[in-house]
Order: sequence, then structure tokens, then C-alpha cells
Amino acid sequence: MITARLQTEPFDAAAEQAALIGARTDLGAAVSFTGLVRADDGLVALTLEHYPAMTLAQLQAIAAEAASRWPGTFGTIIHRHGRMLPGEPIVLVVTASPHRGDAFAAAQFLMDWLKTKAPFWKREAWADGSTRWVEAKGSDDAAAERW
Amino acid sequence: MITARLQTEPFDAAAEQAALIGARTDLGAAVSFTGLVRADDGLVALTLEHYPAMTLAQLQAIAAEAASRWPGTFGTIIHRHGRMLPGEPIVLVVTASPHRGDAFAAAQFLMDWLKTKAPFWKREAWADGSTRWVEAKGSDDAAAERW
Amino acid sequence: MVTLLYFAWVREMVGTDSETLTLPAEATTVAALLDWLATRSPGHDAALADRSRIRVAVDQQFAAPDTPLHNPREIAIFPPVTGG
Amino acid sequence: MVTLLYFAWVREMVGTDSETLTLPAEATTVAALLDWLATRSPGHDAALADRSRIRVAVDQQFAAPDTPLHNPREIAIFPPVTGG
Repeated sequence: MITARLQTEPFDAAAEQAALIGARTDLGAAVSFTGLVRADDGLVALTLEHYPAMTLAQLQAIAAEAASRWPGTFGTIIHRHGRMLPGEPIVLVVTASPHRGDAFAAAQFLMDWLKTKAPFWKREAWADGSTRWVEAKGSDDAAAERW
Repeated sequence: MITARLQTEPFDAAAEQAALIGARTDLGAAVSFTGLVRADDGLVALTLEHYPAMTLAQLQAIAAEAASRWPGTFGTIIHRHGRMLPGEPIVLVVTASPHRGDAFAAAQFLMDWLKTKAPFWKREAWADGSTRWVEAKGSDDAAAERW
Repeated sequence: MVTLLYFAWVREMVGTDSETLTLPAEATTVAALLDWLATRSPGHDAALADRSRIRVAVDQQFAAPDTPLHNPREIAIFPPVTGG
Repeated sequence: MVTLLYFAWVREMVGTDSETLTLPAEATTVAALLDWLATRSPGHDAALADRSRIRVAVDQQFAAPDTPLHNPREIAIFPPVTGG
């Protein structure tokens, strides 16, 4: 079971991992990925716009795809939207599995697909008052296509 | 900079990740891997023996190798030894990097090398009173050799 | 009637986040729809000028340029996504 | 004089975690050392019977069977590692 949530407020990665594992003792590996707002030279904030009617369904579809590829792997996806400051977390992917290979692979898959298939757009606000929409990266397409 | 520690007591993965990131705002990705004692049918405890004169130096050598392969990636390795119960954490690898690919790769590299190059041996204790030394897995050798 | 939704810089260049209209008969595919939309205003034209930077979802499913349109209810037009 | 250290089931089969002794002249490599050690007791012999399951560190560095021994101070003999 891999679940997905969408929220504006920050998340507590450790609490999410603990909740995912719960009382289970058949899991040998837990992987947590946190995406953070980088303070590239003069960046003052990042605003994430998204497509409300589609976003959560798309995250859930990505989660379902991972669950079918890695049966026995549990996971949680949390993606924030709205305005965030440098150093703040944007996205969390936590996976837990009997073996480390599956936990790592599922976490990377979820991030790679999410990067190219979830309808979010980042707008950067700079110290000089300008704003700029982040450009999609070809490396993200390549990462998503390797799975 | 990737540092390594050896200890008997459990660790706090979230606190380690927070300490690793500190006040830095140039890191866009943090990956945390926790290895846990799996309660395979009737396992009551795991005891990790190690080679005191060699273990920490070997973990530090693995850390140095990762730091040279992924410059700009920060990391913390904590490996426990002694007796542990099902569900308890055994090993922690946390990495943080400007980009997610490096954070994921460095964490996986550290785990793969640690599995085959750090002098630890696991002994399982079972509900029927028997004990058994865990056998090394060929899949771990293969994982270590892909880097 | 179909609702068109615009996101990110497509929204800014078109000048609205949504519009509801009746599709013309020639809008049989995603690509044909974009061709027609580009004629609606200078803003639409500018936003859609470089089709390699445009992505489309039809009824909340990603769609390719040759995807046929069968009475869609909602079509969203936006740049390549940049979340995560 | 060299200190030999044994770990995990090698330690249990040899029956001690360490011994200090003088290497014979023929122990010029790791493999030759293991051949000689196996003659010291039935426990040593049993522990070292399957060389594919034996790993060695010379002065705290992993060593291959053909690694030459130049006045080592500490040689550790153990199964393939299983940490992590």
C-alpha cells in the first residue's frame, strides 16, 4: 500500500516513517527522500502551483504503479503546494520493504515519475523582485524513462 | 564530508538528518536509509559482532570513497553493534546533496559497500533457543560490484 | 461546452486561468485544438508559439498532440511539469 | 610474533578469539598461512575447511589468498561479512 497526500503545511518525515512502519516487524529497510527548497543565489521563495482536480489522482496513480511493481513495499508520498522558503521541505517519499533494494528502487521510481507526471509548476521569487518559472529538465525525463 | 560512527545504542534518524543539513540552504535533496531487524518467523534477537580495531576505519574509508565520487554530497553513517530486537534499527545512512540523483546514489553506494566491506557479523537467536550465523548473500556482492 | 484551464506561464500569457467555450468542428485532435486556440488572441498565440513547451491534459489525463477529442469536458494546457 | 584474531563462526570453531604465535617460514602468503593453521588443531582444520567461506585481513586490510606476508602484526580470519 502506497498512499499520497497533498497539503500546504510542512510535514514531519520521521513521524511519517514511523507511521508507515507502525508495529510491523517484517520490514528490513526504510528509505526516506526529502526534497528541499535550495537557496540558489538570491532566491527568496518558491511557489508551487498545481492542477487541483488532477494532482492527487495523479499522485495516487503513480503510487499504484509503484505498488504493483514492488509488491510488499509500503510507502507514503506527501507533496506540498503554495509558498515555501529556502530550506523548507517540498516533497516527501518514504518507502519500507523487507529488503533494501526494493525500498531504494521504489523511492527513486516515485520521485522520478512524480517529477515528470505530477502537475506542479514551480515559480521562483528573487531578491531583486523578479519571478521566474522553473524550466523542466531533460535529465528528469531521462530519469523517468529508465523505469 | 561524510562521517561514520559506531555505537551500541539506537540512533535518531531525524536528528541525524537535521544535524547533517544544519543551516545549509544549498541542499535540495536528503536521503535517509534505515536498516531494521526483521522479525523473521521466530527470530528473537540479532547480535552484531565486529572487529573493533578495523570497523570504524573501514566505515571511514567507505565514507571517503563516497565523498570522492560525489563531491558536494554530505553524509552520516551510523552502525550499531551488540544485541538488537526485532524492529530495532541496525544501521543509518543519511546523505544530502544539491540534487536528488547524487543523494540517492551516494546512499545506495554506502549501503552496498558497507554490506560487503565492513567487518560485522550477524548472529540470529531463535525462539527455540538455537542461534545461527547469517550467511553472506551473493546479491550483496553483486550490488557492491556495480559501482 | 468545454472548460479550458491554463497553468503557470501559459496562464500568465493567455491572461486568464480558465475559459468556457464551444469547440469548433475542426478541433478534432489536441494539435488541431491548439492551432485554433492560437488564433483567439495575441496572448493565446504567444503562449502556444512553441508547441514543444506545451503539455495538455484532456479530462485530467495527459494527452498527446494526436489524441482525438470526443466531447471533452475539461482541457488543461500548461508547461512541462516541475514539481518534486 | 603475530596475533591471530578469529570472528563469528570461525572463532567458535577454532575455540578462541585470538592467539599469539610465531609464523613458520613456509607461511609466505595468506593461503600458505591458512594451510599451516589448519594443521594446528581439529578446530582450526574444521573452521578453515571451506576456503571459499573464509576472509582474511592482514594488519586490518582485507587480503587475498596470494597476498604476501611481510612480518604482519595482526591477522584476522573470519567469514564473509554480514553487517548493514
